[in-house]
Amino acid sequence: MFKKILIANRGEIAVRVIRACREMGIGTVAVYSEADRAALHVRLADEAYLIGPPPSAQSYLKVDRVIETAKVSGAEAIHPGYGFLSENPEFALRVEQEGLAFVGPTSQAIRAMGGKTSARSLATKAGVTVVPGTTRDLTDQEVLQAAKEIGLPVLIKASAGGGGKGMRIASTEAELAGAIRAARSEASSAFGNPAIYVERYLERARHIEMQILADKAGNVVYLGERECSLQRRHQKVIEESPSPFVDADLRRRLGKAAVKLAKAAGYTNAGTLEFLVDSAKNFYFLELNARLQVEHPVTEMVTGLDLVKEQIRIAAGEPLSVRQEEIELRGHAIECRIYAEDPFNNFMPSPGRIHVLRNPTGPGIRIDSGIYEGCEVPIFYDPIVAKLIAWGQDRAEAIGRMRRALREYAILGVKTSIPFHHRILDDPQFLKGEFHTQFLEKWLAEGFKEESGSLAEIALVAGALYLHTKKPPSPAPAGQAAPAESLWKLAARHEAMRRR
Amino acid sequence: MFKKILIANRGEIAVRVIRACREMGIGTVAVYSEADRAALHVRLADEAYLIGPPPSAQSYLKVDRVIETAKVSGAEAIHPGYGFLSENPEFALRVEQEGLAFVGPTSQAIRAMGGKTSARSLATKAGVTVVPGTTRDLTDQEVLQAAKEIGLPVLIKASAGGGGKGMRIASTEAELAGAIRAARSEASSAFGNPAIYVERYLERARHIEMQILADKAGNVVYLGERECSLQRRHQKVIEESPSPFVDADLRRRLGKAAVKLAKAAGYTNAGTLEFLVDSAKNFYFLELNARLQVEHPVTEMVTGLDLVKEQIRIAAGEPLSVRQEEIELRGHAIECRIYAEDPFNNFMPSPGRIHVLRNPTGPGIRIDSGIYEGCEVPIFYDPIVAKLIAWGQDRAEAIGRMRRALREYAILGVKTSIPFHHRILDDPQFLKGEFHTQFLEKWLAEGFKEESGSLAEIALVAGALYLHTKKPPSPAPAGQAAPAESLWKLAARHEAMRRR
Amino acid sequence: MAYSADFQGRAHRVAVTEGGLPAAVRLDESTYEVDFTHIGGGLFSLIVRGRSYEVDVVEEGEGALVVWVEGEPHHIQFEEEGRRRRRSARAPGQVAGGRRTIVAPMPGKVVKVLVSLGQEVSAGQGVIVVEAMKMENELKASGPGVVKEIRVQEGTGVGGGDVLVVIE
Amino acid sequence: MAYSADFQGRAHRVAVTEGGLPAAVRLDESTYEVDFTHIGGGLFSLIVRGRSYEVDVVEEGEGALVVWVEGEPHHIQFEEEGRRRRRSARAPGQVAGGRRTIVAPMPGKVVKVLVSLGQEVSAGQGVIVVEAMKMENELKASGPGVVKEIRVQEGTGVGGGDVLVVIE
Repeated sequence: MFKKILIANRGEIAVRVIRACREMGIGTVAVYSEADRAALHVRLADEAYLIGPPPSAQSYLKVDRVIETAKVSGAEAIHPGYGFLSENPEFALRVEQEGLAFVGPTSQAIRAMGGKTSARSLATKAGVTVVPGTTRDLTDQEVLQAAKEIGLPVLIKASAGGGGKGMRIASTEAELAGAIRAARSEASSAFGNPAIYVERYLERARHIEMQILADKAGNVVYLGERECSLQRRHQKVIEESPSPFVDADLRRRLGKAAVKLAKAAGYTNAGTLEFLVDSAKNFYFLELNARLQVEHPVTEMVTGLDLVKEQIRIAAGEPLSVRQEEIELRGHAIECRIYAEDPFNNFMPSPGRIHVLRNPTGPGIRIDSGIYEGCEVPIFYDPIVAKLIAWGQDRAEAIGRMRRALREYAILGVKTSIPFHHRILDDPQFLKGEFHTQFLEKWLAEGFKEESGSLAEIALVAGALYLHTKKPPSPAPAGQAAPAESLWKLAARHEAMRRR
Repeated sequence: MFKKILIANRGEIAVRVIRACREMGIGTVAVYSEADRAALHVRLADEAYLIGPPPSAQSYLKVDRVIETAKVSGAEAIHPGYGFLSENPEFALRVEQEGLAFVGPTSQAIRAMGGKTSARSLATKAGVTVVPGTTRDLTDQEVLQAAKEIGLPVLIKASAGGGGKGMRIASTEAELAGAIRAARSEASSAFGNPAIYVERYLERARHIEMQILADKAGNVVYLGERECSLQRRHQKVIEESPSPFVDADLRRRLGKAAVKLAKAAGYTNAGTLEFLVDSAKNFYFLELNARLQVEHPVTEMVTGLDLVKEQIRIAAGEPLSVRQEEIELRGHAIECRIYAEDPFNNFMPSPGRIHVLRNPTGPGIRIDSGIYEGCEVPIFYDPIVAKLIAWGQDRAEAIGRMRRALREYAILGVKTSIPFHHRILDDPQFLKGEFHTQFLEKWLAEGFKEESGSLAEIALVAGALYLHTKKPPSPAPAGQAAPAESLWKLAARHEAMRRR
Repeated sequence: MAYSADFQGRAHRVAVTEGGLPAAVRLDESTYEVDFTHIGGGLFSLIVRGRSYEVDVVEEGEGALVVWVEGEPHHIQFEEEGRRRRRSARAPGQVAGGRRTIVAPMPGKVVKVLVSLGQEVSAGQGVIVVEAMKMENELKASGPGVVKEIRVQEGTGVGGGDVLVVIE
Repeated sequence: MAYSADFQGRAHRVAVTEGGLPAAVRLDESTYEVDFTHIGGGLFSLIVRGRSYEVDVVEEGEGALVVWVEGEPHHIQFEEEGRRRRRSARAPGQVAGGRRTIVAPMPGKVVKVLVSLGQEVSAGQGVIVVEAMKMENELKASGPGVVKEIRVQEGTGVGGGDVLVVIE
C-alpha cells in the first residue's frame, strides 16, 4: 500500500480524501494556491505545498507543478478528487509516465469516455441503449435530416460540451435552424470547437446514475443507483440513494448495463454512469464520469463502503474487497449540496468570510465540509462549500433527519442554499418522490421569496431588543458602549440574576 | 402518537431525545435549572421552562416541578433520559397516576429491578446465572459462612449500593472480618443502610451488556451486546459493539438469557442487562438498567435502529418495529466518552467555560454533544459533556476513524479526556481487543503523563512565535498592542503578502 | 426605545418598554414578555411565552438587520423613532433621481461589457457580465435609459457593491 | 526576541530571529523556517519544512503557555531573556518557605474537612474533600507538617485555585 498520497484538489473533497488516507495510515500531501493558505485541507494534511496564485489555471490546473510537488514530497500516488485535473487524460498520462499511481482510471479509459460522441458509440457497440441520436459530428444538413429521423423535440449538443453549455432544444422544425446556429456559436466560444450532434429530447425524464467499482483484474461491481433529478441549471442540488423510482428489477438492469459498458471500455477504479430514465422505466446512457462524484456519500451511507478507500486500494493493485452478491443497500440516504450562493437573489455566487458556522450533529447525520468559522470562501473556485448527508432506515426517516439537521445548520457571512433546501424538503411532490429533471426549474419559476410567516413577529421583537441592548441600558448611567461589550454586560447582568 | 414530550434531563442526552422527537414531528419541552438557561438543550427545544436553582436536588430531581411543567405545557409523555429521575420508581408511579406516559418501564418493573438482591433472586428464579453469592442481606456470621461456600476471593457489597461504594474485596480468610467492617460502615454512611451481601469476585472478567427492547404486547428482542470492560473507578470510558470477545453462540446465549429475564420481570421499553463474562465465556447476570444507556449509540450504529424513537413508539403502545430475525449487526461501532476532567491530574473534574470547540465530521463519525463554543460547563452536574462515536465496516476501520476524529477534536477551556482516549487507542492490547474490567486501572497505575516526544520542538517554536507576535513586531514602530489585535495585524500582513 | 420597522414593505412599530429581564416589547398592538440571553456573536436565545427560539442577528447597515429565526432570514429596516428618516440601503439598480446604477452583487471579475457609452438600453437588457466562483452572471438594466458611465473594463476585478455602470 | 523555555523540567533557548514570513526561529542548536498564519482565537497553522501543523495556544499565566500540537498538550514556561527571573505559577502543595498550601484544583463545594488546627499531618494524608460534578475528590498533603490555617468550612463553595488549608 502507498505510504504517501498527494491530493490534487481543495475544499471539501480534498478534506474527504485526506481523512480516508489518515484512517488508512497513509501520509497526505496537500497542494494549495495563494488564496488557500488558511484553507481546511491545508490545516488537516500532514504536508502542504504552495503551487501558485489563486486562479485555478495558475495553480490547481498546473500539471507540472502538481507532479513536481508529488516528487519533491515523495508521494507515490495522486488523488485528483473531482473537477480540476480529475478527467484530464493528459494529466493521467503524465502521472503514469512519471511512475506515479493515478487514483482513477487509465488515461486511455478517460480519453475513450471523454468525448461525448465517442462514449455514445462505445455504449452502442456494447449494446447499451443511448438517447436516440447521432454518434458523430454533423453538418447542418445532417442535423436537419437526423432530427426528422429521431423525431422532435430534439436536443442539439456540442460534442465537446459540458455544464449545459452549447445546448439547444428544438421543439418544431421551424426552430431547428436557429437552434443549430446558437448551439454552434456557443460551442465554439465556450470550447473552441463548433462540432455538434443531435439527441432526442426526453421530457419529464429522471436523471439516475449507477456507481461502479472496477479493479485491475477486471472485476466490476455496481453499488446501486443515485437519484439526481433535482437540478438547477444542470447543477445537482439534492441526491439520494436508492431512488424512490427504481425497483429491484430496474436496479439490476441498470447495474448490468453499467458493468457491461465499463468492461467494454476497460474501465478501472470508481466510476459513475449517468442515465436518463423515462416514465416507462426505459433507460438511456448519457455519459460516464471517470472520477469520484460529489454525491458519492449517499452510496457510502447505504452500502457501508468507503469509496475513497476502495479507490486507493484499486489504484494500489488490490482486488475489490466485495463481490456483487455481498453488496446490499441498507436504509436510505439523502445529500443536500450547500452552495455559497444566494437563493433569494437568483442564486448569485456569494463569496466572502464565514462569520458564523454551526454544524448539525447527532444520529444519522454526516457533513463533508471544506469550511470553518472565520474562513474565507474565495471567488476563484467552485461554490460548493459543504455537503449535508442524512441516513435513515427508510426515506421518511432520512428526510426527517435532514430537516432536523438543516434547522440546526447555521452559516452566516456568505449566503447559502440552506433556505432553498428547507423549502424543497417541505414540497409535497418531493415527499412523494415524484419529480424529474425539469421539476426544480418549474418550481423555481414560481419565484423564491423570504417567508413572511409566523416567525416574523419574533424577528421584529428580537431585532428591536438587539438594537436596544446596543444603547446604554436605561436606567443605567449613559455613555456609549460598543455593541458586543454592552451585550456582554447584559449577559453578565443576566448571569447575576440567575445566580441569585 | 404523542404530540408533545417533556424531556426531564439536560446535557447531551436531552439534546439526543429532542432530536429524535423533532425527527418524528413531536413537539419538545425542555426543563432547565438556573445554571442551564443558555444550555444547548434549552436552545434546541420548542419550549423551555425554568424549574429551579442549580443543584439537581432543587431542579432536575424535583418530581412535582417536572410533572407540573408537563401539565402546564400540555406534554403527553415524559422522557427521563438517564440518571436523575430515570430509575426512580416513585417518579414513574407519579407520572402514571397523573395520566401521563412514562417513556420507560412501569414503576413496578423499575422497583423489581432496583434492589440488587431482589434483581438477583428474580434472575435466579428465571434460571439466569448470577455471580455465585447470596441473594439476601446477611449477618457477619452468615457472610463468613457464605464466603467459605462460594470460595475466595469474594466481593462484599452493599445491598443498597451503587457507583462502587460499599464494596470490598477479600482474597484471604484473614481479610474477611476487616472487609465486612469496612463495607458496612461505608454502606451506612453512603446509603444510610449497612445491609451487605457476598459475591464471588471474578478476576480478569469482562463487562458485557445486552440491549433489549420490549413492547407492551410482550414482544421482546435483543439488539446485540456492548463491550464495556474499559472502566475507570467503575465508570465506563470506551464502549463498542459488537464485543471483540463475543462470538455468535455467546451472543445468542446472552440474548436468550436477557429476553427470558426481561419477560420474567414483565419488563417493557428499552433496557440493558449487564453481565460479567469470564475467560471461559461463562456469563453471570449483574443488574438490569431500566433506562436508556449512555452508550446506546454504538448499538444504533450497528443495528440501524433509533433506540429513542423505539422507546417513544413503545411508550405510545405501538408494537416493536422489528422481529428478532430481522435484526442484523452491520460493521463495528466504538464510543469514546468525553468527560470534563483532567487526565493529567488524576481525572479531577474540570468545570468552566469552553473557549474553543472544534467537532470532527466526515464519514462514519457521529457526535452526541451537549456543549458549544462559549458555553459554560457547570460544577453541579455529571462530567460527561459529549460522546464521540465512530462506525466502520470492521473494528479496524472503526478504530482508524476514531483516531482520525479524535485528532480533529479540539475542546479548550476545560480539561477533557480526549488525550486519554488518544493513548488508549494506541495501546496494543486494546488494538488486539484483549482487555478486562481491571485493564485500565492497571494501565493507569503506570501513570499518565504528557508526551515529551517529537512534537515538543514544534510546541516550543510555536509558543515563541506566539509571544513574539504579541510584541510590536520589529522593525515596525513600537507601542504596546493587544495580543489579538497584533495577531490580526500579522494575519493581515500575511494576507497582503499572499495576495501579491 | 421605540422603532419603526419595515419588513417586506409593511411598516411596524416596535417599542422596548422594559430592557431588563424579562424584557417587555410592544409590537404594533400586542405585547411580548421576553426572557433572552446572549449566546455569543450575534446569537441570542429567546423564550417567549414558553416557546424557545434561536435568533441570529446580522447587521447589514445602520438599522438594517437580517434576523434569522429557525433557519429563516428576515430582512428588516429599523428606524429609531423621532430620528430624521434615513433612506434605507439602496438596492442595486434602484432609481435615485433618474439614475440607475448597475452594482456588482458580489466580488468577481468583469468578463464582458455588453453596452457602450451613450447606448440606449431597455428594461431587462443585459448590460455587463461578472464572473465569480466559475459562474458567469449577466447583470441586467432594471429599467430603460441611456448609458452614462462605464466604470470598469473587461478583466477588471470588482468588489461587492461596486457601481459598474450608470444609466440615466 | 529570545526566550528561555522550561518544558518538562528541561530548559531550552528559543529565539525568533525573523518575525516576518517565513519566520525564522532558533531552538537550541537548530533553526526552523516557519510559514505560519493565524486561523482565529489561539489557533495557528504552521508549515515547517513542508509539514503542516495545527497549533492551539492557551495562556495560563504570564509566559505560561499550553501549546496543543496534534491533540497533545505541552505546558511550557517562557521567560523573556534579560528580564529578571519570575517564579513560575506555583503548583498546588508546592513548598514555599516551608509552607505547604492545599489549593482547590477546580471550583466546587467543600464536603468534609478531615483535619483540625494544629494537627500534625503526614505526607499523602487526606486533608479536605471537595465535591464537583457529582464526584468527591480528596485533597492530600504533599508532605508532613502542622495545620496552621483552615480557610474554609464544610459547605463552603470554593473557586479553582483558592487556598483551602495551610500546612507548615
